Amino acid sequence: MASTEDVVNQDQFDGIPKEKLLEILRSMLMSRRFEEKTAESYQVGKIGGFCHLYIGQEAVATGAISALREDDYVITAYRDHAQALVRGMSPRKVMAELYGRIDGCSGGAGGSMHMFDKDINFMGGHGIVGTHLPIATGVGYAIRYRQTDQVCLCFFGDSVVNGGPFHEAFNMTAKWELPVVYIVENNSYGMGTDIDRVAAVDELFLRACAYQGKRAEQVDGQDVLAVHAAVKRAVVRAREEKRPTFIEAQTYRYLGHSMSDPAHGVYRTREEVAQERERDPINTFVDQLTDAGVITDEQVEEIDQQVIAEVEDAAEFAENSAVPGPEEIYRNVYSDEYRGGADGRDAWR
Amino acid sequence: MASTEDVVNQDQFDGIPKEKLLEILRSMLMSRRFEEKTAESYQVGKIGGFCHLYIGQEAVATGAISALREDDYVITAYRDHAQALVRGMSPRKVMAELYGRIDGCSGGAGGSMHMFDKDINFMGGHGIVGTHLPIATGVGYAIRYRQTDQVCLCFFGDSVVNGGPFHEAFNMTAKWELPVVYIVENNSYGMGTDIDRVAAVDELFLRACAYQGKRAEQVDGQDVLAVHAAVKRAVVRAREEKRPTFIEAQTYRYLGHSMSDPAHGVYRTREEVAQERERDPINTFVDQLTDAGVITDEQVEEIDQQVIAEVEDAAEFAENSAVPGPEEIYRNVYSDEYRGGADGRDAWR
Amino acid sequence: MALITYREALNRALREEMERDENVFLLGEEVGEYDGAYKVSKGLLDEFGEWRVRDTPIAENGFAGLGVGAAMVGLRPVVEFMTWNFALLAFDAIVNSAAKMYAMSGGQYNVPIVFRGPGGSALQLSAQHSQVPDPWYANIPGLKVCTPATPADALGLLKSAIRDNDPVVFIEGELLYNVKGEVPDGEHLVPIGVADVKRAGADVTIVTHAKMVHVALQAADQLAKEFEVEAEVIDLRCVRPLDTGLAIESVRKTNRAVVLEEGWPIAGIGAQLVDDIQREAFDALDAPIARVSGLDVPMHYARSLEKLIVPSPETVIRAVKHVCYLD
Amino acid sequence: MALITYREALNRALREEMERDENVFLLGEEVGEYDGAYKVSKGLLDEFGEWRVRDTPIAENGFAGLGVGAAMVGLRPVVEFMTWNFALLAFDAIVNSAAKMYAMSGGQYNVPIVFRGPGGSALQLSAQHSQVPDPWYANIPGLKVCTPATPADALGLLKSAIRDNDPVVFIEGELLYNVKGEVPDGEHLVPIGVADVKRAGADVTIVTHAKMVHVALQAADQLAKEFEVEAEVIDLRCVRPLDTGLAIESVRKTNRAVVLEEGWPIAGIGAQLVDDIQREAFDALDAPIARVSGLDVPMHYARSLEKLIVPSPETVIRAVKHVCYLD
Ligand SMILES: Cc1ncc(C[n+]2csc(CCOP(=O)(O)OP(=O)(O)O)c2C)c(N)n1
Ligand SMILES: Cc1ncc(C[n+]2csc(CCOP(=O)(O)OP(=O)(O)O)c2C)c(N)n1
Ligand SMILES: [Mg+2]
Ligand SMILES: [Mg+2]
Repeated sequence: MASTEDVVNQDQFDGIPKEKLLEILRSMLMSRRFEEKTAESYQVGKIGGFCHLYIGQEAVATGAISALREDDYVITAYRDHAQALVRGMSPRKVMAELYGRIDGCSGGAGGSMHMFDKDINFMGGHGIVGTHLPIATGVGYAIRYRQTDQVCLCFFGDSVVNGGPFHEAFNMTAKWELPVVYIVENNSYGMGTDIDRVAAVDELFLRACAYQGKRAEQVDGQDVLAVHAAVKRAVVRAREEKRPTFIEAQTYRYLGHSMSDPAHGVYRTREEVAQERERDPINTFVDQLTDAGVITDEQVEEIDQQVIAEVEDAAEFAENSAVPGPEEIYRNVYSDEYRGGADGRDAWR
Repeated sequence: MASTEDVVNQDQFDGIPKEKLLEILRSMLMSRRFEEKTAESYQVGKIGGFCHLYIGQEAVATGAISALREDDYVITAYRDHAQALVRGMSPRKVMAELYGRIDGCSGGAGGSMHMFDKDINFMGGHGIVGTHLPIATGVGYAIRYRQTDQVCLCFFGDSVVNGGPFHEAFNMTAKWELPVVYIVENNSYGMGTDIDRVAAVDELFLRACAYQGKRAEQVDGQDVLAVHAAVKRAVVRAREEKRPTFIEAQTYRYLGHSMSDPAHGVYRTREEVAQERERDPINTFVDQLTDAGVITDEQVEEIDQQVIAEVEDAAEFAENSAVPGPEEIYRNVYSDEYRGGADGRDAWR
Repeated sequence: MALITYREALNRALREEMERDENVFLLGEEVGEYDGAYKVSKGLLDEFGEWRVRDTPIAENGFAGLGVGAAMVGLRPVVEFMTWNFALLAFDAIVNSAAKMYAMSGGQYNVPIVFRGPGGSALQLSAQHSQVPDPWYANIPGLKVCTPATPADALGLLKSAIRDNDPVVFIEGELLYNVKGEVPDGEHLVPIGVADVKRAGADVTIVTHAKMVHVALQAADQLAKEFEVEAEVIDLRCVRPLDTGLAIESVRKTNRAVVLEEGWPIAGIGAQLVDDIQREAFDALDAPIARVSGLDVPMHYARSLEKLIVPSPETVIRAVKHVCYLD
Repeated sequence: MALITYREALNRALREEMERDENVFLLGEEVGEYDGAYKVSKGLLDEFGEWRVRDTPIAENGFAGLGVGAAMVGLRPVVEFMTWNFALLAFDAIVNSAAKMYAMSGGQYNVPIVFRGPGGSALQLSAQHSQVPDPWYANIPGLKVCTPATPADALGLLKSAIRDNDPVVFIEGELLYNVKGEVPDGEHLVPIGVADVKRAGADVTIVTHAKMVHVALQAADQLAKEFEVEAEVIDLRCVRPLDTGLAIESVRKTNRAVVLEEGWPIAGIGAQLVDDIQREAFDALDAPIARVSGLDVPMHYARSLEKLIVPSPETVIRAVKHVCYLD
């Protein structure tokens, strides 16, 4: 527990200790700087495959994960760098994974879309839209099965609300009262499709009306403290009452859907992107902290420099990590000695 | 159009012509008698496979389909004998299909679960729970695509509301404003599972709240005129405004889930079944008609005898229809001359 | 030794493993109150309670995914599909989530889950309810696929599958549930991926699995009686790992092979057997390997045709006579 | 003759068929405003409007089923899956509804639908995004399965698929979209289920399909240069109907065969080819048929391993040298 001196008294921070506020700021900066570096490395071909950046959405992952306990679980989709970092995965492990190296969190097997770290209950990193929601329901089931007071936090994108897995997962989670907090990162678009063009519902959180027992609320996803407060409430509800909650965080993606996609393009205008950048979650939070005298601009700059240095170190580490060799090919297909069809069937390698 | 004399004036029949009322009665009796015969034939092994009877639910199929136009479409699940008969499929064709004979509506290829008759736009007869809902959405899409004023009526069971196909179909139908009337035959059970044990919603029709643009209502499925009125409203809405509707008809299945399942069993009591039989949809309607002087008991008996005779004729017809021969095996796999892997790969037949 | 049915063997395997390990639980449609659509889970709800025997809504993709999540955090779910025909809706959860999790997490999250239920055709269930999924799942690295033909193998393989740390697709025979057979008393485990000689013979090798093992044995008896041909019947027992060692050994001895499966011909299990046998025993073969499979059509409802579509002892005999140059 | 890309060929096929028949429409994720994730549907929304070029929600099973319903009442939907990896969610709609409708309705409701999108591995997309579904669909009666390797075949086969009255699974090569090739001017149709000799040769037969055709051709050139081995390269073009006639003929001439596919080995397309070839050309074979396939593992993200998992010209050359007894 934080000692009283650290507690910032302005109610706007509803009693969050100063150290925690700085940790939140640091996490958002880390996520931002890390992905700026990621984009750079991708452009020069050090990172391959599909790579989805979270820039602009940092407040959602940071506000939410910072409301968890160490033994809680986190699971998300393929836009997963920020969640991994905020949850506490070392930037080195994340960057090495992006570089496809042996020291990556998944040994270079998963890449950008599949970050996993069992030590911190970070359960990935899933590439098929919506299919990790039932997996989160299963984690919630296991928690109740074992009668612990853990919680599972599940992030997903707006377009998920139109798919079958969302419906089946929400129904079971609500019916069996599983401690899962579902949070939709509503950045208004699924790739190039405006959610309003494909969802027969005005506000996504309204979908919860079809699952009694599941509470829902909408929150400004660019306000890290608002997200934090909403998730904190939901986590308490899950931990103590074993009830699921569905939170809609309204946020915005600054860059293209993936590295191979232009920042705007036919589906949104340059102006819209520029305007959304005005309510940048990091700047907003920095202003809030400096206005309240919690921190000075110099101190922010200092943290930022530390973060940038850590990101550079991560990139260098990744650069120097070994490329996986042939002996890795069959290693993790099965957890026992069975090696798949290897026998004779691939004699020509 | 019916001439004024035929119009029964009691508002309870809200202006439905007498001949139409009698046709509705006849349809319900046909469905009932036909399936009593089906059960008999099944017990002596003349019918095989999975066979699901509709006895007790007749008012739903009859009330709904009688509100359609000839060029509208009807699609349902595997519990499909009643819908086929009410839609106008000849009892001979249905019974021959059940017997697996060449004169069956599907030439003996489909059996009980797969009744199809393209001549009357009867689109089956589908065995995988919930998967015909998107198909109905597609029919609705085609109607708008062609800009006709047809309607697609889709029946399904209560357990469908917990599955992904329901959600995906409802979202697209509502979003694109397709002329589909979805009607759930809520008989309270999916096989041996009480819907309340697996659905996180008290009243199934409430699920529509998640799909703006889709109207929903609940109706007494044992009251054929109530079902008829509700579907008529929905059909007008679909035809004129191109809006989908979701109707929940509360009904009850007297017999087991299928012929291999006991009438009650662990999931419901003998008493419950007996009590539900008290509100038998056919008796209720007969009383309504006789009380109102629309018809006499003798006339009811007469219609019943005609129906029974027609069912006996159907059974005899089926009995005498040819068993499909080997030349049928590959006939309907493809609509061209390709015969699948037949070449050499099944040389031993 | 006790004589029990295939159904009882599966029930015993579930009960023994649930008693042995509190992390093992069963979920699926009708597995609880109803004792299972085919009564395989009879009595388990009463013994273990609703959290360990969970009746699910009809949401195959959802509850299969739920199982994957529970397995990732250490439980050992046994997911029952009422039949494998309905698992087509869960194909993504099995293939994209369960089978790939261990690999794509770099060996961090293994998925100790069993997906089980009946496969293949039964009696007049028509096209949507009469399918053999074996080749699709056998094709997928990350999965193991068991297809027991006898009560003893059903018991021993299901127990091994539940203890296995990787996802296992366990395909039972819808028509085998009432088949009786001897099972050893006490703990009986059958290793996954080890074939078994179900009948010894020196003249021809019949390689098969699942329900077709019984068809092969009937054919073998008739071949011995009527044509003095002694067929060796090899039961693969699992199609991934696919243990073709015994079959190849046998062919080196008999010089003739017939591969038999219930499913469709193109890219079936039999095709893989032909590939393995001709590669490893090419010079031993006195005749091309003959394949017998189900006919390449969606299953008809009419019994008259269903009989002709599923391989029968007669079909197998014709194939054997062909490879033995007796036709 | 015009030199165009595989992507342009597909776009032309769609445009020509949509102009020819007003019942043809395209639906899928991003096919409209976005011009398709791989730009295959470029310009079609502007030309045909939203009812004929429909952007869908992410609901593969739902919009595949929608397509089936529309096809049953006479429209000709072309359902685009952004990639075939996502179609695992629509496996039921394709296999249980589309493939079986005509049979189980006794020949009343045919389903003229095309399911299309890219399959196979691309570059570092890892396990869930790098799969070859060809064998699963080839196994299913009721479907036809096209896998074009060149712009001309992509154009001609897609046009035939759209005109076909049965469901067609059309698997494009994610890495082939930019491949250029000559296509005939004017109407160009390629019949479904007819293989094609892509390179003539007398010494060994390489049978393959899709992206691997290009790998086989590279291998063949090197084999000719370095080892004076002239390989005949047979492109199946479709894996159902599976036209093995050309391959068998070729093997009767060359007496040696290598079958090559990108996908996983067990019960793959190659296994079926081995079965067909050994059955029909047993006596012509001077050596066991060699199979080359992708390695039996979920795809790794690391480029260093992806390169080793997907068959390369070097692998094919090793296999050819083996069957020609040059190793
Ligand atoms: C089932 C499935 N269909 C399609 C895709 C291709 N795809 C990848 S991301 C994406 C858009 C998802 O948008 P959203 O859920 O809003 O998440 P966001 O990218 O905005 O974070 C699509 C269509 C996929 N990965 N899975
Ligand atoms: C996807 C799928 N899962 C399971 C089944 C097996 N099954 C057939 S009917 C049925 C119960 C369906 O109940 P409901 O939808 O309420 O319809 P009812 O039988 O009551 O008319 C089940 C589980 C199936 N056919 N399809
Ligand atoms: Mg989004
Ligand atoms: Mg029901």
